[in-house]
Amino acid sequence: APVKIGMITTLSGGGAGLGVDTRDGFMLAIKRAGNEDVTVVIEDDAQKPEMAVQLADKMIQQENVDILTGIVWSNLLMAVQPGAVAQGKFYVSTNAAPAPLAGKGCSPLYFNAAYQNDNLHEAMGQYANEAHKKMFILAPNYPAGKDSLTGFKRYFKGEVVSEIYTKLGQTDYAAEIAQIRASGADGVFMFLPGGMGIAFMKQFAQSGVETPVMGPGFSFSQDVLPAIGDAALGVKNSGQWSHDLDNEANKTFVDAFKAEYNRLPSIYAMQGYDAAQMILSAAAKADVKDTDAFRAELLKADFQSPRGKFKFNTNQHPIQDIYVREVVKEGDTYTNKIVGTAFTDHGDAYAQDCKM
Amino acid sequence: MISREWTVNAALALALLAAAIAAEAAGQVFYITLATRIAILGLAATGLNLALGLGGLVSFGHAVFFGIGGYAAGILGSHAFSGDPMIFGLEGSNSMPLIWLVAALAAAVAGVVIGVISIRTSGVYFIMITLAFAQMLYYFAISWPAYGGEDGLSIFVRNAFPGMNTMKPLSFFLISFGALMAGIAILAVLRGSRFGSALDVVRQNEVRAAAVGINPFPVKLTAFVLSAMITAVAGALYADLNRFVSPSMMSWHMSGELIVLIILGGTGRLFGPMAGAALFVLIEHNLGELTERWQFFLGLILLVTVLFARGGVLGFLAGKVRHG
Amino acid sequence: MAEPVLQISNLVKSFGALRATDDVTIDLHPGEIHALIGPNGAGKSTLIHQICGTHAPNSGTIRFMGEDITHLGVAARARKGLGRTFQISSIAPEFSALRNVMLAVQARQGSSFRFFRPVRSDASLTGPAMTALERVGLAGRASLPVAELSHGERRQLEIAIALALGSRAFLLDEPMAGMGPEGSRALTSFLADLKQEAPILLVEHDMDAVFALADRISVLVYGKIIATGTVEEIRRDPAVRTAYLGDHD
Amino acid sequence: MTAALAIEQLLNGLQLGVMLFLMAAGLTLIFGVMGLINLAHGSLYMVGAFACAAVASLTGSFWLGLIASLAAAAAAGAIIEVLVIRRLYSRDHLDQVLATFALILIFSEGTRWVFGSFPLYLNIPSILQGAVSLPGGVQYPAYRLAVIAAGGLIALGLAALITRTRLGIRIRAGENDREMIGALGVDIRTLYTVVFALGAALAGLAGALVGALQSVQVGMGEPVLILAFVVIVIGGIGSIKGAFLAALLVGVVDTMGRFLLPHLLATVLPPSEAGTIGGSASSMLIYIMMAFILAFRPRGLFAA
Amino acid sequence: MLLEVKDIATFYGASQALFGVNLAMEEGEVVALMGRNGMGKSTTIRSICNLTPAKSGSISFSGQKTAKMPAFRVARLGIGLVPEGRRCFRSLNVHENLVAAARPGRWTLEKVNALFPRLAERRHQASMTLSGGEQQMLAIGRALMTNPKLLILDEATEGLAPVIRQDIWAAIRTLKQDGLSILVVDKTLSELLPVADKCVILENGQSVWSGKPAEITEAVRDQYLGV
Ligand SMILES: Nc1ncnc2c1ncn2[C@@H]1O[C@H](COP(=O)(O)OP(=O)(O)OP(=O)(O)O)[C@@H](O)[C@H]1O
Ligand SMILES: Nc1ncnc2c1ncn2[C@@H]1O[C@H](COP(=O)(O)OP(=O)(O)OP(=O)(O)O)[C@@H](O)[C@H]1O
Ligand SMILES: [Mg+2]
Ligand SMILES: [Mg+2]
Repeated sequence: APVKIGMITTLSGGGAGLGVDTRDGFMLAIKRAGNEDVTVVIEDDAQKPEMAVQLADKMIQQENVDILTGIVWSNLLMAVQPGAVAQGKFYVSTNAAPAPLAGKGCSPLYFNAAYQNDNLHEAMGQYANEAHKKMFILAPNYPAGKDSLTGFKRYFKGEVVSEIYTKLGQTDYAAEIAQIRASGADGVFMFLPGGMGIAFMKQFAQSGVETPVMGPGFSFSQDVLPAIGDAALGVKNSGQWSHDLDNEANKTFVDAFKAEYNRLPSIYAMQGYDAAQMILSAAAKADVKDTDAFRAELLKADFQSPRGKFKFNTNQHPIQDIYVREVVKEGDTYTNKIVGTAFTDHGDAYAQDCKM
Repeated sequence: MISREWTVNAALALALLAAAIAAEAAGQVFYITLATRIAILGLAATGLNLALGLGGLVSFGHAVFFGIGGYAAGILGSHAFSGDPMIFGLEGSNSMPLIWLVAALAAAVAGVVIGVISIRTSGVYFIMITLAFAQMLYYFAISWPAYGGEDGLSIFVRNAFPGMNTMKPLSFFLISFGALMAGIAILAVLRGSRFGSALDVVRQNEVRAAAVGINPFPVKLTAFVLSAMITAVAGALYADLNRFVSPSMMSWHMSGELIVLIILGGTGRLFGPMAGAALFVLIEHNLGELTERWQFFLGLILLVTVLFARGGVLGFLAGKVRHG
Repeated sequence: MAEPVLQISNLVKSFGALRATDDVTIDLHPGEIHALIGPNGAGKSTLIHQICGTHAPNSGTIRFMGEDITHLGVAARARKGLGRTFQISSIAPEFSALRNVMLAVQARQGSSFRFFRPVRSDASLTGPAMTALERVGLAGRASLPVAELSHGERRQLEIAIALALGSRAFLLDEPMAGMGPEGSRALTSFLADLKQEAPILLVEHDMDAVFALADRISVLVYGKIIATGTVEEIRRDPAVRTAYLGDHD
Repeated sequence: MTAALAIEQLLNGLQLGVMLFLMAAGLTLIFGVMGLINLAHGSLYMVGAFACAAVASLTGSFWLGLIASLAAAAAAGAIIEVLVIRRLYSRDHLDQVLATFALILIFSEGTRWVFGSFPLYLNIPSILQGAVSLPGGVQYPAYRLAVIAAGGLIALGLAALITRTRLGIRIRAGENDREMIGALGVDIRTLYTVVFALGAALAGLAGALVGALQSVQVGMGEPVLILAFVVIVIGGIGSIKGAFLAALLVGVVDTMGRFLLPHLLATVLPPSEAGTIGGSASSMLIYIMMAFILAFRPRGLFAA
Repeated sequence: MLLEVKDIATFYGASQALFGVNLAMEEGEVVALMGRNGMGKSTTIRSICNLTPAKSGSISFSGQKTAKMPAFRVARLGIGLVPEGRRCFRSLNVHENLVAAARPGRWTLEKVNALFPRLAERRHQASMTLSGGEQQMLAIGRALMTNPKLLILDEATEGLAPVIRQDIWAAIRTLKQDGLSILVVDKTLSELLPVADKCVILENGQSVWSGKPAEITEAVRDQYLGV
């Protein structure tokens, strides 16, 4: 039966790299499946919530898509998801995973194929217990930043010597780095996505402060590593996936991605790829118009994820292993290598609030 | 006397109305949504037009009032939905007229505060200080956890309007369209009135205004506040249209876009903002389908418009403005 | 003698080290033209600015019709009936001549905070405005945007605006400037009549006009009044001749 | 909190100030002196950073990259001046806002078209790597010291250009009355192109210098742009001295706010909330300061 | 022939201001351009300087056709303009105003300061705060500093005190003796006519009369100048 997928993602402006990887990973899976029944329309949300809503309306009302996907940012997803599920459409998230949608605001039609936002931060909290007693933690001052530090603290048992919220979009971190130097912390956890993280790491490397830095995988994913360069080497970060993960599905994915796009896949590419695989697996067995059947198939997660094992929790967010990775240089490329496992079969803290 | 401009204006308004009705007839719901968006953005820019077009107050922070309106709808609506009381134990409400009133009053308060400080400055300083206030509130909204911060606030059920089912796209369009027409009518009356004359002379030459006994400050402040109120009502409608409100409604991009709408349509023209909104929304909608690089071409189109099509859409359709 | 309409006492205004107005005391009586002459940069315009309220004096008082207005704003003084013209024309460039004058009528009638009634068809505005334009001989140009008026015509418009304000005293800063010989003559006879309506403080360098019109003349040099008197007294005053008049007849 | 930390933060504030000035320098020239609101200034800044990163990665030399950034931004500036900006001087601010807003879109998407969607790598030249020890036991990154020096030099050079040279006098005369300066025989058109290109080159240089400390990516110019405007407006338009002092003021207030507000609040609130509220307050701080200053001095601190 | 204006027509947007103006000046001549308010004197000057270029007709200066030249090139051919309304550069100080467009030649800062000592006194004051008369002196000084062959004075004595006006007329006479050509618009005929070699009268945008000052009869005055 035909399935029409509407992908809304960020393809212009500063955040475009993430959307491009999401799209490329997603389309790789679609292409490899060669399923004529599945069609995808893609549009650019320019990282604006209003734009995303408009596109969602257009896709639902005009293009008659069955499934929406692709949004990178929590605030855009928060704008689109309620309307989409209210109009009876599936939403499969490739990245954004704000807490409300995992808890009280969960919906039978809403799946997250990536993680719950807190997962990677929780993993670093867990990992930090191994070697650190006093942590300095910082994140931008917005909901995802707060969730991040909350997630970290949920598992970190040592002392948090300082908890700092920086301005969203800040580019100079001298003041924060000076505080790190003075704090006596033995480790730094930072969640600074995109350009903020690049700036922080470069400045940190120049500062002469030696405290080890760690963070969630998005701050050190393949799309930004080349821009940070040497400054990122040795940094520990968390991820539910890494390109060196040793399993068949992952090898296939990484090789196919490299062959198709001539670059290493980032975590966003993998997430796009998996979201597509998941939809394809359900489409092969059920008609998307039969909502209940289709949902049941989605829930089975019957596909080979490059992550290895993967299943859904009651709130339709993943239960999966979260790894600790280290930034290394392989030849000329900066990339991540798995150095440990923080959690196995890890769900999230909000599933208990989800009443479906 | 029916001038060419009025013929064009009437044609534009009827075209928008007809487009929505035709879309309803053809079952093309999305086009109603587009028409609604045009009406609402047109209203927001009409509000700004009072300050900017008539009063020469180039506010680069009007998105703040748009956002305040949006949050009025979001906050009142979500409290009405959840049944939790707000501060001071006030009840939420899902009644649009009440929400609009609250939006306008909140914007008026903000407008007075911002205006009293900003209007003392002029020219570029004014542009920048309004931008600064907008940035201030923008950062506040981003980090203010109670109503979602940067994630924004969803309105699960569109607020209600007496006697209409607002969830029906055409009904909501008609409400928005009515609001737009009312906004334009308010501007038309103001412009022709003594207040409008005073505002106009203050824009052209403040020294002269003062020398004939018209104190520029209260005139400008009044225009600024009225303008904020209209834009706030548009913001409330916009939140209801998207069923969502977030700080991005207050971003400087939004302020810039409101200015773009006015210039695109024709500065100082009554129907300019609506014409500009129509053009902008259509360009955005169609370019996005054609190419991923749509922003590049949008830039080019805007550039060509400012450089070569002075007077915008209305200048093109209805000729140069006549002053008198 | 009747109570002065305008009474300026011991006014001082400094710009940095420069005393542009240096303890000036001067008044204006009903029905008179009091001419203020003096070299360029003597402080005549500065004095007018202080009377109108655009500059605040450092000390001294300004009384208008018995009331102390030293601390009132510009607009408030205008509404009390201080009509002024600018040395360099200052008008609303996009409006027609008529609407420029209508604004003055509107301000005189009171509040500008009336939001409904359209002004264009408001005969209570257009009527008096037209009359004012007619009086200065600009009626034929009433509907022209003022950007299209010539320099001299703008000077006439300035006077029309002051007339329409229903001023109780006129402060005219070089009204003859830019008028052709014909215009100057016409204006001279016009002002000779106008003073019956309200007294005029006239700043002017056109000595033919000043000597023809003034009831009294004060001479301002370096911010100080060095002489006040009738036309004849001033003409003969040797200090005035060297400081200002030169060998003017 | 120790005295050493306070001193270091003060230094950081001054340093941020100089960096802000560096970013604002070109804008002061164009905006303050030519009277043009150039929202696309941030785009020129981005052009400089991208040119530097591209050339540096091609040749391996940061210094060649720096030259490339000057050249590329100046060229971009000259081109947009001739094609676009030239038609805007006589227009009101409104048209300038719109046209340069359009230029932002064009530059951002154009850059992404050429360089792709991912941030580029631009690192500090090796001789300026790492931190140096300053008296008082403060460790300070060498590169930041170099940036401070560059900012200071540019401030002095610009001030001299504007106030001492005939070029500067003519530019300012042109801003007062373009027609008149032309009627006196000055080719103000070409002069403005040169000045605009110069302003653009300064933006490009700032982009390259600051880009090495931050992230070279599309849209990097936008936050800078608004801050730079804030700086210029606080300082008083047209005043290089004002812009410089305002930049330092903004730098110090912002840094100290980020640093002290959470600390102060932590005395009355739990640390997590102090962090959040302090964070919000400090991100609004410079805007509050700007509103406050303009409320009392509507033409900035050092208006010309 | 220094300046030759032949049958020019000039428009402001759609409205026509000049309908055929003719004017010719020899080197060293002082020509008075006369006419009532609004007859097109200033417009003629704007057309000569190419500030409002003529739509038809031709203008040549020093043997060069000026059509299509940008205004600054026309100025560099040797025209120094003192415009109606002064138009000093507001935010520049007196000194800066004088040097802004200066070109080398006989007129230097010292000579201008000697001509108008008042300007030397106010050297560092922003020109917008000068008194009206001071601004007028500045505008003349500024034009002289470009060392023009032809000086154009549009109402250059407007608003000047009688003593200063006498000085300026004296200066104009000196300039004339030095061989400078001058085109003057001024309303004080009693001062203007004695220095003028030739007069051109405009009415409604047309040149209607030209001749020597002595030839201006009562009838001509009555008809065109309204005196
Ligand atoms: N804002 C100011 N700052 C500094 N000096 C000023 C300012 N305004 C005026 N002046 C100076 O004060 C003096 C008086 O100026 P004012 O304009 O009153 O002269 P005036 O008598 O009107 O001359 P004119 O007849 O030439 O118009 C002048 O020397 C002028 O330069
Ligand atoms: N900018 C303009 N736009 C439209 N019309 C104009 C403009 N400037 C002048 N005019 C018109 O052109 C005609 C000639 O004006 P001009 O200024 O040349 O007269 P003038 O002889 O210099 O008069 P005055 O002695 O008053 O200065 C007038 O009718 C005037 O209204
Ligand atoms: Mg004066
Ligand atoms: Mg003239």
